[in-house]
Amino acid sequence: MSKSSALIVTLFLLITLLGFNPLSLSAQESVETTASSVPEGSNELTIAEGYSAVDTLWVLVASALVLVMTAPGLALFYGGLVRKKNILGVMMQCVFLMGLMSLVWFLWGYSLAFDADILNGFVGGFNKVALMGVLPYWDGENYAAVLPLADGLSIPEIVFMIFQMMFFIITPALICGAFAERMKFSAMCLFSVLWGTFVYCPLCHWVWSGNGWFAPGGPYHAFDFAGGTVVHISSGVSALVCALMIGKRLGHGQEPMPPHNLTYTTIGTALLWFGWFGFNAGSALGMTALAANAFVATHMCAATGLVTWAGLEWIFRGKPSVLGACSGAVAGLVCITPACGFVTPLSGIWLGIIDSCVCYFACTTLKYKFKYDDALDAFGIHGVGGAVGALLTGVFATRSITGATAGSGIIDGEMHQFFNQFISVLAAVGIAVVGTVILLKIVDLVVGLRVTHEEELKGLDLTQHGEEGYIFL
Amino acid sequence: MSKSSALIVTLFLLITLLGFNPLSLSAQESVETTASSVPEGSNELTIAEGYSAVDTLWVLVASALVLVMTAPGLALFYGGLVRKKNILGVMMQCVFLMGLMSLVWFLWGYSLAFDADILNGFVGGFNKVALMGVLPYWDGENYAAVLPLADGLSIPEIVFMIFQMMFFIITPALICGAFAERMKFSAMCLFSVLWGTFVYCPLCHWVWSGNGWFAPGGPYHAFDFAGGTVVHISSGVSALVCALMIGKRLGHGQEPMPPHNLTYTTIGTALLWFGWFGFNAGSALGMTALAANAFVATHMCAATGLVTWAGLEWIFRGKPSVLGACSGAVAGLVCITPACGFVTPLSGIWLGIIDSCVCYFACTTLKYKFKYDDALDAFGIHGVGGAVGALLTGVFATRSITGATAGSGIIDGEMHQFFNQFISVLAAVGIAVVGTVILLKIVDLVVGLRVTHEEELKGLDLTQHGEEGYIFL
Amino acid sequence: MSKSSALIVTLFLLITLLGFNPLSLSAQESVETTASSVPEGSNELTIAEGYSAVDTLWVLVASALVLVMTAPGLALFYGGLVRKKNILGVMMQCVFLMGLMSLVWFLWGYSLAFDADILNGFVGGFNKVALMGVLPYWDGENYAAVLPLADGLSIPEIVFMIFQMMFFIITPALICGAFAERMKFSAMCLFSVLWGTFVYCPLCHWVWSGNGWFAPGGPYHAFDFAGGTVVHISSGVSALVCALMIGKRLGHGQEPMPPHNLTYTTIGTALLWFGWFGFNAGSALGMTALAANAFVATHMCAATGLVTWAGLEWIFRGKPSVLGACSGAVAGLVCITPACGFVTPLSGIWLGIIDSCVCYFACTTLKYKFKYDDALDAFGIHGVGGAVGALLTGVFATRSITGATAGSGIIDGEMHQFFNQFISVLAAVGIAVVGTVILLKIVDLVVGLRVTHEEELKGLDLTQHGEEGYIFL
Amino acid sequence: MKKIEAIIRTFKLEEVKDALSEIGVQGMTVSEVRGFGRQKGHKEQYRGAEYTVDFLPKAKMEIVVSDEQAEKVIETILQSARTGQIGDGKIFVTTLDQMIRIRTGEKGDEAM
Amino acid sequence: MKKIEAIIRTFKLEEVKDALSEIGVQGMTVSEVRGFGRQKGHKEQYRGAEYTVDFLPKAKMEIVVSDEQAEKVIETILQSARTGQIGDGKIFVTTLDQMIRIRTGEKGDEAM
Amino acid sequence: MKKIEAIIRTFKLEEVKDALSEIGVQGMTVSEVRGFGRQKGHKEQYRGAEYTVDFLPKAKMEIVVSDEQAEKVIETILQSARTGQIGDGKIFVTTLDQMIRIRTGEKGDEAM
Ligand SMILES: Nc1ncnc2c1ncn2[C@@H]1O[C@H](COP(=O)(O)OP(=O)(O)O)[C@@H](O)[C@H]1O
Ligand SMILES: Nc1ncnc2c1ncn2[C@@H]1O[C@H](COP(=O)(O)OP(=O)(O)O)[C@@H](O)[C@H]1O
Ligand SMILES: Nc1ncnc2c1ncn2[C@@H]1O[C@H](COP(=O)(O)OP(=O)(O)O)[C@@H](O)[C@H]1O
Repeated sequence: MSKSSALIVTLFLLITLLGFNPLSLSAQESVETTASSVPEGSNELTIAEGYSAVDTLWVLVASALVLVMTAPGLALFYGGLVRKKNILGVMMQCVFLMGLMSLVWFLWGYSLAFDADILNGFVGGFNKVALMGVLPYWDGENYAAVLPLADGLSIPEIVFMIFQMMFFIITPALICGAFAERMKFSAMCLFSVLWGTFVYCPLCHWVWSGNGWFAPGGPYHAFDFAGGTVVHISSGVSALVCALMIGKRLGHGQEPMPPHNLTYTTIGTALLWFGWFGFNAGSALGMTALAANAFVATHMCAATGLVTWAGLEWIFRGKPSVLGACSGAVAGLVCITPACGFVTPLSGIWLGIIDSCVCYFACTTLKYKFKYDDALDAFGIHGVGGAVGALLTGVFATRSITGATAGSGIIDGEMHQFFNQFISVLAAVGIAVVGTVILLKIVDLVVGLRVTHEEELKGLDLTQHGEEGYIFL
Repeated sequence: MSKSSALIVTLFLLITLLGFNPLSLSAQESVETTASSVPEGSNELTIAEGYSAVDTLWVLVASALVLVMTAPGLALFYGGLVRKKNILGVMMQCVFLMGLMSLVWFLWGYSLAFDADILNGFVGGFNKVALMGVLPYWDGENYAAVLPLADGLSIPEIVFMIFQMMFFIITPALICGAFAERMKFSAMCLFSVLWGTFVYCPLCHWVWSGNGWFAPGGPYHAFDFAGGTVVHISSGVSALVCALMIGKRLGHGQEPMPPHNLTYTTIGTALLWFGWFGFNAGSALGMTALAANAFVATHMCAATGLVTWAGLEWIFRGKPSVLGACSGAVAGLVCITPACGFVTPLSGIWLGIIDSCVCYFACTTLKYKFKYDDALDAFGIHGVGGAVGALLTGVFATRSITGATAGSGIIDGEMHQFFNQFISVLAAVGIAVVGTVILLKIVDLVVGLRVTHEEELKGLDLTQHGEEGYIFL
Repeated sequence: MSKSSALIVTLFLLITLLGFNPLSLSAQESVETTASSVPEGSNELTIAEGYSAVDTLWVLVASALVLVMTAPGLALFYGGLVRKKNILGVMMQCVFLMGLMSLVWFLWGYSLAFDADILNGFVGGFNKVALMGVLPYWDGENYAAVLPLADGLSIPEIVFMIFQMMFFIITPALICGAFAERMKFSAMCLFSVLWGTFVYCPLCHWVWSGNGWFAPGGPYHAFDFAGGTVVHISSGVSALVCALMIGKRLGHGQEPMPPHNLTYTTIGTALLWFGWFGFNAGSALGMTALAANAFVATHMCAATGLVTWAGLEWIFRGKPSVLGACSGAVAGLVCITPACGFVTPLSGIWLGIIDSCVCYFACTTLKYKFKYDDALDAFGIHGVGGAVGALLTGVFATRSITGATAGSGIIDGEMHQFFNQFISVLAAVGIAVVGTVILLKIVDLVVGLRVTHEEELKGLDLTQHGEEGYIFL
Repeated sequence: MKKIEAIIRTFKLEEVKDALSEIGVQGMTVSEVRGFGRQKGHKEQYRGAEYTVDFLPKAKMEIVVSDEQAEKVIETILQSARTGQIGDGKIFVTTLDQMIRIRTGEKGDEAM
Repeated sequence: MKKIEAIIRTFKLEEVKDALSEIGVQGMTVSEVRGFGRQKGHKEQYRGAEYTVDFLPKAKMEIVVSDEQAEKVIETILQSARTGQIGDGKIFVTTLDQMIRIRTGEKGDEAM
Repeated sequence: MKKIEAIIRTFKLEEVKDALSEIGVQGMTVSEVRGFGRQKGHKEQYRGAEYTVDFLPKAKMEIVVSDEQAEKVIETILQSARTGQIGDGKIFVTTLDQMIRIRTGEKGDEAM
């Protein structure tokens, strides 16, 4: 564990050194203004015109909802699927990432993702490191405290930043589903920080920064409303790589490893669904007609995904299962993520049906054919579902939503959008695979990826955290 | 199970055939607009004037809250009350209805409830089937994508639709409390679809559609702010019919059937309470003073209901119980549902006291006297509480809330409103009883209502879904 | 138990007599207006100009979020930490207080806290008892139903009232952490009512009422944005007093008393975090730039607190624990509570680090040194964290947030604010200690504080409530 | 004294307990066990992974009775626990050296 | 060798374990059981349904000791598990044919 | 007939079960127990409170076999349950007076 201690110390130092200049905490122009005669200025935190309280409110509520997705949402969804001895291991991954990734995003992630291009647009620059220029500041000239507005939006940049932060938290948490029940906690932490920095930030920059390669201003404008590529393909594909490189759980394929608490998985699903309204409709970044459409499309796709998956089980296996229903709902939610701002709710139903069929196949057949141990189907649902969603967006996107010139999908008779979607999927898969392989190698060298044989048998709860989940005796 | 498979296949076909015209997915006027010179049009989803972002935001948030009521709210509340072997059975009912009823509502339910009268106003027509005219469309004339506004409201119709959808989901889920632990899953699905169509939609049309029989424009204008009749009386009374027709659980009255996890019931109660703010205050369909009043009245009635029920137990049985407190809170929430837009929060306190006393009596005495097995007291709380609430609305409704001419209750010296309330209760009871009896007969013929003796003993989790709730060994 | 019955009866009578005048339920001017010719008036609940729908929406949503903090949030957080036999005991405390404290606040608490000074400003007066003047009323002159606006705010007073009510609920619930697993339920109820009345209301009046001693208009204007003194110091310090006066749990220090369900504690933490957004950012009482800043600062402090506590464990004990991460997050949330409207999110990070270190020390060293049995660390986290937060607010408050003249902290070169903070901490500690000691003595005389030896061994679930938490056999 | 251990179906527990009460058995101890036997378990499916769950939940009763009572107790269990289908369970009988009531220190049949 | 099974009150478990440790008992196995006996159970109420819960949670200890130790172990349990009120539980003693330590294969008293 | 009780590590359960199945054992009953022994438990920390958890989760198997089979069954358990480290568990063997199959009423070796 001394290695781990070293790690954490280093991490702390890094964090502390990189971003923190205690002086910058004071009001920046304070020297001048402590002059004896304080001039008449605004006595509250002001904000530029163009600020919309209702849009800001929506994005803040949405941010809270997206946080709920990671915990308790994902913590319960994943937690219920592992064996009892690893429940806290999974929950800790979700909860700890809520802390860790927030700091990384605050300190450098946001800058890398949303600052102006460097490296030919591969990633953003360093001007917003530690949120410089984003935080409230003291405007000595106008004697006013000012909260900067986000460029071209009606909400403070700090609000845009925290909404995006919630995505940055949940994405590596999704990957945890693949290496559940066997990865070292220290390795998970290090990997998540690196992955966030070197995979998520560039990809996010390509897709969502002003003129990224796949952004409206870029060469291959791909439709990704709420993160089909950025969140789901990236995490899902990286999850597959993790599953392959870390190897199977001990006893996988030989002994049963049934979910220890499907009630948790069910509650988790419902909370994911709830949070996903914020994830998808919040991505409109304001309370617009688009947000309303995204909300409804999201719900319909989840509903259809749920019924479809359970229906497939009913037909092919004789019984619809709770886990099937939950998987279908989540698959539907994943699939509609890129699409919800470009397709109608009716198309959402189609997406739900198609995606549930594909993911059902991926999780129940593909996985067993290729014998990888994607423990909780992070790839089968997020990777596959994300790709299906991104591609179908190119099919079902319609002028009825996007308006006159914004391009639309095959059902509207256009092909080029589908092409762009395809390119963006490839790019996302590419960076996810390459990035994850390299980073895992590095993490393996530094702290080692996997717990010992004995620790795995005892369970992560006791060996990684010194605790037990349930003490009922 | 082949019967069941057949059922699901049929359901799917039905759903698919009825509502889906893939062509309608494309922008409707796309032919004209793919002309080479795309005219300058709006590049976003537009909406008519009268749109209020803040009202829309409130109704969307409220919709999400109402969804939370079904799951995890009700799933936990009911789930905790059954025996361990049926926990997933109950949760699956709630979760699956989230998918199934959403589709039904989208495809025909909304139209039947809110389209213009047919059959002399017994139910709505078919003009809004598959949400025709409600979804966003491409306005070729103005070269703009348009999201239709709801008639006479400040929110998109799609938003009104999804808010109402959440009610359509939870209502049959409430009934599940009566036949818990013994009904076939396939029967539950079929029954819910039929019940939603033939009981809920007409009743909803009577009460909430523009000039329904009990709507402001109708002959017997009854006050039902958020669904006392439509949701609670209908489900509660149908629940009683189900309990009687399906019969008692094996061993009922002979062996103890204590709740297997009251912690779930407690959490569920808290989440129901949370969601109910959306249910009741959201029914103002905008962020008005009325919404604020409804919010506060709702909270006060729940609080008083809780204290009253626990207090009654304390006095009559020596100990206040958690289940009692939870039951009281839910009873209070039920009771204030029709009233919250017509009474003051102070009256909310009176409603809480009165209703908790009545429901306490119904659940602890009436049920045992008449020996029906309303397993989780769906009738005792929702049926009885809904009726008490509807009637008391006629007592406590006041000009202080409703304004000059809208009518008020006995405390304001008027009697006719109470009369209307009474009529509406009768009507709701009537359609619920008649409808449920007929539909159960049909379902019994088609798939059979009840699991086999052996399946009931083994539990619904294993026999209906092939899963176990908790695997702690 | 007859003593208890007597108690509850008395409580009921008290409540009923004090606030309820059934006549006041009717529209107040109804006599005049039932005249035959009803004049043309507004037909809806009106509200004065200055009303902001978006601010109201935010405060209502925030109220719902704060309710979620008590249950399921705190109910799960605390519930998971006790032994299995007391899980319902803890949950009941949280849930029952949701009912009981709501009534107290409605009937007299709000008036004592926010009505004009009496007793030289020690507490508020009785003009708002039973929410007189706060509830909607019938304005006979203008023939309109009117909902009063809160003084100087853009939200109805009823909304301000209910937001504050949620604070009034959670504060005594926090104290329950100290006397968990051994206090009589009746004693807890009586104590909470008294404590709310005689400790919370005065303190709240000092800090938040217009010109209270520590309010902007008062002599020692202390910064307490969301309740560092009012909620956390008061509850935390009272908790310590309770722990000392009620004594240790049987077997404390001799037998292990590990948390019986850390998964609940983890979920509870996540829900507390979620709710805290409402608690802190909602305290802006509108959707202002300040609310946005508070939201982000809150999140960053929680995140840093989490990482810091887990990091300390990692360094000093070899393993980061889930409970440590959760404790750190909550400690961070407590600490930022008074500060979030006065410091930047960057300072929030510093607060998180500092506070987590101090609370870690308090919970893992101090407590064992002084051998008090603060069962769930209500003092170690809320008392200590609240004090640290209040003091650090005096350090990190900055003109960048507060604007020109509102005063700022040591980092901006001013000392007097820190001094005021210090005074306010002393005052809060003072009233909490004195009040709690006296009230516990009284409660001890009236109903007795502690369950019997035998009851404690059997557990509160069975002996206080006649129920079991889990029945898994 | 004999110790009679019966592995029975969980849902038969109440019935068996009542039947035993009727014939005068005043004490027993029950625990939750999982049994593996001829009753070949059920299938559970979790996202395509199909498990045959060999270990089925059973209830184990332990009843200590005097030698004379033993036969009757066994008979009663046989009757009340039987469904006739595979998986009804087993009864094991052992001889006990001693039985003591903790409260009083009474030994043997008196302790029952 | 004797196998001593003790059904005791759950909250006495730590105390009994410590007492046994003190007299040199080095191993024991504990499980959660539910007991039915003279101690007539408590009442639970769920919305008006009142159940007498006959099965009360108890802890069952299994301790294998050499014949010589048995008496002392029983004595210790009797003392440390007793509250004097109905429901203190029972001790059952059986003779063991054999005991083996899995790790080493040691048998009999050596395996203890 | 012999009743073989084995206290083993929980994660060895499947392995032991499979090994026993292979040598023809057709039934067994398993329960979750907590063991106290030489394996001195692990440390758990809850906000600075450090507990040595003496009781470790173990699985208890009960297998009734004919006298002839007993040796082989014991051998098999010894091999499949062993890791060689402290805490592997114990095997206890007792003689059974009788075994009855509830379904059929068959007795003795036939009931197995
Ligand atoms: N040899 C055995 N040793 C211990 N327990 C056994 C044995 N055989 C069966 N059991 C227990 O009896 C239960 C029922 O046995 P099973 O063979 O399934 O049915 P049946 O007794 O009707 O033939 C099993 O689940 C197991 O708990
Ligand atoms: N005949 C018996 N066989 C097995 N277990 C018994 C028997 N009698 C009592 N027990 C166990 O001992 C426990 C205590 O017995 P009980 O009769 O309640 O009190 P006491 O031992 O003080 O007379 C019971 O809960 C049960 O677990
Ligand atoms: N005397 C005993 N009586 C009953 N169970 C015992 C006894 N000694 C050990 N056990 C059980 O065997 C388990 C393993 O024993 P332990 O002493 O830890 O390791 P080992 O058997 O390898 O020496 C214990 O956890 C306990 O369940």
